[in-house]
Amino acid sequence: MLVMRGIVKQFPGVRALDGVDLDVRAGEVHCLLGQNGAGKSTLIKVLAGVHQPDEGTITFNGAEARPGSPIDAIRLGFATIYQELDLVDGLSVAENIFLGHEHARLGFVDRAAGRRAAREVLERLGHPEIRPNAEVGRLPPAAKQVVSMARALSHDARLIIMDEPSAALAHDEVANLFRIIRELTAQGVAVVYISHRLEEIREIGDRVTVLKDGRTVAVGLPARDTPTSRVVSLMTGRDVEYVFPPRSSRPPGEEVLRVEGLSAPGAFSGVSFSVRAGEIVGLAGLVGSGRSEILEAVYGARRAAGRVLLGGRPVRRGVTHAVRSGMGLAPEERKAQALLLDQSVTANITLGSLPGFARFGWIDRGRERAEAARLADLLDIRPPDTERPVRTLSGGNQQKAVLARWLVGGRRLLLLDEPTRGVDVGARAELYAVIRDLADRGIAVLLVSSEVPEVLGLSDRVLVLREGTVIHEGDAAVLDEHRVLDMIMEGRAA
Amino acid sequence: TSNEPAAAPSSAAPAPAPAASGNDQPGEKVVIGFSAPAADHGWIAAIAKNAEAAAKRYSDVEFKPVEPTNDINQQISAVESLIAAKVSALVILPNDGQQLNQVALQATQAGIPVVNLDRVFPDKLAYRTWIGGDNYGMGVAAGHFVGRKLKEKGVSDPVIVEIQGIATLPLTQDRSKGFADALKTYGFSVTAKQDAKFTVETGNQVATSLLQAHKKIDALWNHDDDQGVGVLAAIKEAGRNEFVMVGGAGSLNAMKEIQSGSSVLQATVTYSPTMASSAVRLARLIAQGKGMSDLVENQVPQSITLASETITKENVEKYLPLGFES
Amino acid sequence: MSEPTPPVRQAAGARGAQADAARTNLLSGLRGVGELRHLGLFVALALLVAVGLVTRPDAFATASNLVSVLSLAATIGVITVGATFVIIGGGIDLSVGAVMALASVWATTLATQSYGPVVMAVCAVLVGTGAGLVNGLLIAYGRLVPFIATLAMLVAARGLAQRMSDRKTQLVQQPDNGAIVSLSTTRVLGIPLLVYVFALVVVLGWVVLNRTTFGRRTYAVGGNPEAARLAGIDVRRHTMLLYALSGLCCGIAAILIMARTTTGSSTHGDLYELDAIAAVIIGGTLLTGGRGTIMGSILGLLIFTLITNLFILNGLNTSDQLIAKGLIIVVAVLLQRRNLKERAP
Amino acid sequence: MSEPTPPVRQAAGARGAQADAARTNLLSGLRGVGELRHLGLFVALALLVAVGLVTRPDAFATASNLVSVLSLAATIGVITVGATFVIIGGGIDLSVGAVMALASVWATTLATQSYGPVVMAVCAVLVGTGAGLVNGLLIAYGRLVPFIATLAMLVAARGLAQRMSDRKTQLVQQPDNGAIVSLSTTRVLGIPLLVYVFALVVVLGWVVLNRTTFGRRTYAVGGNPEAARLAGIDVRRHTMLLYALSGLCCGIAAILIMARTTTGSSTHGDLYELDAIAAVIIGGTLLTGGRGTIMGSILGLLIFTLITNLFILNGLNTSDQLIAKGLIIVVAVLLQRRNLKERAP
Ligand SMILES: Nc1ncnc2c1ncn2[C@@H]1O[C@H](COP(=O)(O)OP(=O)(O)OP(=O)(O)O)[C@@H](O)[C@H]1O
Ligand SMILES: Nc1ncnc2c1ncn2[C@@H]1O[C@H](COP(=O)(O)OP(=O)(O)OP(=O)(O)O)[C@@H](O)[C@H]1O
Ligand SMILES: [Mg+2]
Ligand SMILES: [Mg+2]
Repeated sequence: MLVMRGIVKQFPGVRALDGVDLDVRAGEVHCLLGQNGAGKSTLIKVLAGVHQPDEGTITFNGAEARPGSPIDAIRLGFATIYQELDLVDGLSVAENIFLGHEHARLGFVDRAAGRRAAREVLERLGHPEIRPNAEVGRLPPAAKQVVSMARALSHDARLIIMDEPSAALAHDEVANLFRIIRELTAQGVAVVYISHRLEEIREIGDRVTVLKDGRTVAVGLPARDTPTSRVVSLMTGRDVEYVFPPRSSRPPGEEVLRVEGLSAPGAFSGVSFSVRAGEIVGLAGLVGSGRSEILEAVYGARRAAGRVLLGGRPVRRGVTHAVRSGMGLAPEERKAQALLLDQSVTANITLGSLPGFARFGWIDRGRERAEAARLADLLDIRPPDTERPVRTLSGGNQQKAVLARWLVGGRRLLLLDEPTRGVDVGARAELYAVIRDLADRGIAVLLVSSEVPEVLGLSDRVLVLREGTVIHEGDAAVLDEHRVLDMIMEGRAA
Repeated sequence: TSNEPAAAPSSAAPAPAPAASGNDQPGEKVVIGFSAPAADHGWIAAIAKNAEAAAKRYSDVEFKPVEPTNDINQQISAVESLIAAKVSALVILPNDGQQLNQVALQATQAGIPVVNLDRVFPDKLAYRTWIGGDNYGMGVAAGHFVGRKLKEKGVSDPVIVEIQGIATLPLTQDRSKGFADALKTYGFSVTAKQDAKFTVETGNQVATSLLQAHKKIDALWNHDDDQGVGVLAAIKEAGRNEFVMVGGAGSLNAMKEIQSGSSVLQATVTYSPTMASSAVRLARLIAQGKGMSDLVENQVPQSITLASETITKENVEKYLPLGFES
Repeated sequence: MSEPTPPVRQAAGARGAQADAARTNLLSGLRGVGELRHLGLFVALALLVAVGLVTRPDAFATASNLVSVLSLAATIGVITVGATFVIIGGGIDLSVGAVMALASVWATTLATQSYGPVVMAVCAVLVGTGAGLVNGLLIAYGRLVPFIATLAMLVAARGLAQRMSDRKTQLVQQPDNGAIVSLSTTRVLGIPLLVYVFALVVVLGWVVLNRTTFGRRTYAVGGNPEAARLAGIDVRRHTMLLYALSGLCCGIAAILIMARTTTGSSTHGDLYELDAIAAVIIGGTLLTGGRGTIMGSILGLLIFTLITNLFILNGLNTSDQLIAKGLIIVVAVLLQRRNLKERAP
Repeated sequence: MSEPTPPVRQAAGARGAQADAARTNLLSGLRGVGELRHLGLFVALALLVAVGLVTRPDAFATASNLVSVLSLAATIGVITVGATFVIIGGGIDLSVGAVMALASVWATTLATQSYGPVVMAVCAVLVGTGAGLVNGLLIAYGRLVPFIATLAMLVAARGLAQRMSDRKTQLVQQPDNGAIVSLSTTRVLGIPLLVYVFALVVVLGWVVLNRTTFGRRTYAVGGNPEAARLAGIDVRRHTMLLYALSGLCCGIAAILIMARTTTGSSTHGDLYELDAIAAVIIGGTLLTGGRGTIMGSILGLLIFTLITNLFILNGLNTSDQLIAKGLIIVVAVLLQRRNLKERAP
């Protein structure tokens, strides 16, 4: 149905696509794999009319197609869910879904019809609880992702492109997404699906195309029959063991963080736990169970009742004090909450620890650059030019820059909210190793992830949250994925 | 106003009789620099035009105007550039006499005679001759006109309203003082005053609200005929005619209103932009070392204050040719 | 899993409780926030009215004073409607006052006046829209920053207006073109026609902003232009139209100012840009775009107009007025802020 | 993992090649873009200089003319440095001109003058900083929109200045306080002292913005306040300091304007806010914050000043000047734009 041949896209200083081929058949789920920065998002943006390719041809249903703008692409029947959320915060859910193709007569919007249609789509997506009138800016990230999907579905598309739609979704939501995808493909709609979660590919995908450094390295592999190890080695060009680093054999050190009776109305209540030096504690729970909010409350970025002690002493409220006393938070929405997009990678990395590079307010730029370069190398940030604005990095590399910020020395407690969102398998393994290494050096880590295997594999201890309360606390080694899922879904304590 | 069908004669003063002693005969070539505020106001525009027209009359004068500006800092630069160009004489209408004093002093020290037009420099060392209107006298004239009218009508305890120009200018304060002093001689005082900003629109806005504030007014003095167009529009819109209005400066438009006899505007007190023509002539004489031929002295006097005259229906014919287009 | 999983719904429901409580106050989402905001403005207006009633019981609450406040607000009010669109659309228009001046001058030249009042009005509107279109082209297609493009237009339009008028005030010739002036002098139900024009522009503005695709897209273009583009909106064209719309409003305002002052002049509308933008922002529209209401802007404007009216009624001098105005602006906005939910620190 | 794993390092090296190639073009990241931008400004400046040389070969390129351009630029230049910080920090300061006026008035009251020139200068600086601090408090802690808070300050400061001076112009008393005036009249190497003051402020501003944590945080606070907050920066305190800094610059500018005009007056600095903001934006700083350079702002300002100077030298009338100025602004910015890489549409 769709054929792309020899697509080349050059950005200033980067050849993001260097002759990519893609073949998509009607009614299939075609998966696009590749490491961070391989060019996946760029490729689909070419398809969506956002970027104009420098070379190459696109044919759709036998006819030459060259979407010159998003409007053209939509007219061709391409609908896209972008990696970075593309919603208008000030508008309502319904208005966002039908933006650009409103229910209107003579320019006048039929708001009732819009709301009705929005409710239908949202119900189809399994989210009747999202009100069509709600302001999108006030929704949590997961709900925004649902609205993005609803928008794509609201077009009568023949090809739907999904760029990491599951990154912001929890386990059950992903199942929901897959149900929709199956419905779509049954109607002959083709889906291009990008994800870094290989098990998803296996579950939903029909065929796989692998990108590496802007080139196609494999076309149309059968998704279910190709061994994971082969896919991974195609992506990375080497063999990566997709395993978690071994837990430390040493007993954890003294208590670093103690949280007592932390409560915030409407989010969580009576949360108490502690994290010791050298220990990784994971928070598992559904999207919206209050995990991010707990991290923010510990960090002093959110009002909450209860006590937070660091090294036995109460922390003064406010992020500034939290940072000064040795905490660091890698927030979940990197663009909105963490990055200075126009600034260099270096400036982003050192933002949390500027005083450490300065004397009397004067920054030692040499030392700063050296440290940033060391961390960029450590986390394999690509391209490794740390003076480049973060905006020009791919999503996963941006995420690494966020993490790097808190790897600059001097931290006692790291709060990591979805640290591997959008990070490719190879880098993921490295990140796990880095996090474990940090813990081994005596840093306490509190980790939130929507991927249960990640929480279980990386943590020493796990807290299971449900609707804002801790329903289970225990050794990660003795838990398995199913039990945790049962707990967070059904509320059955083990 | 520019679009009167019978295009009014140029606002420059009518050609006066030639000077008695042949001062108009071409003499030594002189360059006269000229600096004034930006012409965003009819009166100031008339100043600039009159100055230029006066200079054109003389074959021995090269006229060098610099960019008019309302920014002090820029006017200083402009005058500095004229000093650097070594003009023979300078005519300066400063945005603010105090603030331009320093640079005028520089000019004088550089041997360039300065003719100070209208707004006065505080330091007499800063200029050779000052020529300007009598702001205090203007207020006095308006005050007397209002006082007499109200006495005639036998009003006691009248409501007298004053609409000023730009409040921060010393000339505004002088006008108001003259007005109040003259009224005092009749036992009257100003009930309310507000400043507009010399534009039609601000005049209209201020008058609209003032008319609401005072349901019955006996007399109104508006400092400036430019903003007076807006004031009159507001008065007409409110349908008010119970009071006597006096204008200021003497624009053609105001004179026509007075002439019609049906307007609340019954008089205006002059503050004529013809002073700019005179200033250029004086600068020429000073630069050529001549005196004013009607005077006994061999040199141009140190200061010349124009009288403020009161234009009413009775004498308006005589003034019409001097009226400037606002 | 065709049915949503109960826990999710349940969880949402639990958290929904407080939201629902809030919803009873608010009508819905954004518009709700709008009204809440307006509450603060209404309080501020009410306070001003109270001050007026106490200090000048005789003059303030009269019909004629209220009418005159509305007449004063009309000109800049029309401009504020256009400015609201531009600012919600993520732009800014500094040229409004100058464009209005240019339109008023163009419409009152002898040549234009010779064709009668209708042509004068059409001329004003065309000149305004044309200038707005130039702004829009420079910004949308020339990619100039709105601040700079419209500042350049401000400067150039004033210069052109001065040239055209030879720096003179141009009278509307009566009785020939008295129809223009009668907008200000003719009253229906005791209210001058120009107040009706103002009201009409406000209502039309509201309808366009809230009930048409153009309005919805204005929010999108201002709130997240990239998202708007990805959704298939022609962001550039829309941006251009926003400035043309603002110019159109300036043209209408030019007709009103000609009616009120019986003149066209290059000095009209001095500093309107600051007043209009201030009214829009006090009304709760964000300078960053994407949010705001026409109602808020108009309330903001009325607050400004009422302050000046009160000062003049009470005979305060300009210096005190300025100081008091500064304080009142701060208090009005703080009042408004009190009504908004506190964000986390 | 104290040593990075070898495969990673190897891979990094291979991928580094293309990046290195890129780096040879740009000097380095953002600053590279900055310099590219400045190229456009330099071109615009060069064109203006060429025009000057052609039209007035006698008067333009003289030392005294250049000195007078710099003296003219000095006052607003100092303010522009402060405005650059505020705008990079994501704010806006409309009160600059009014605060400068207030500081000049306060420093020239008879009471202040009786203590001599040093106290006058200190007074100006303190008043400026104080007013800036009030702005900062209102914005950072009172959560007022910067546009509104500083507009209120503009209005109030002008009112206060009028009150203090009784609307009169206050002369600097000489010879007692002639030291103030000598900033303008005393020349070192043919250049008045106030130009040195200006240069010093620019250099200090550059150093603070580019070489200190304060500057770095300014970019962060303006670029993404939420990210800055979560990175442990006290965004509110920093915001407050930015406005105080802008006020400080206004205080210094007040000293310069006193020196140049030998007066303090409530009318000083009228519309400086627009000029300063325009210079900053022409210089490539985004109104949305997070980006910009001091150099750009100063070049932008010099372009403006040079335009005026050329007009004076060539004796254009105001109306034509205004029209030309509008066109030149557009052309200058378009020139600058040409030098930037086209972003995707
Ligand atoms: N606007 C841009 N300007 C310059 N370079 C860009 C731009 N957008 C992307 N790139 C570069 O293009 C390359 C491909 O990026 P792309 O976003 O397509 O990666 P990706 O495969 O989607 O990665 P991820 O899995 O991390 O999302 C990267 O090297 C990135 O730095
Ligand atoms: N800004 C907000 N406004 C309104 N409600 C919010 C906001 N942020 C969070 N919430 C509510 O609080 C709940 C808890 O959100 P939180 O982000 O802590 O969940 P989480 O467990 O971290 O999930 P996720 O995996 O999405 O991060 C959300 O479901 C949402 O309803
Ligand atoms: Mg991507
Ligand atoms: Mg979360």
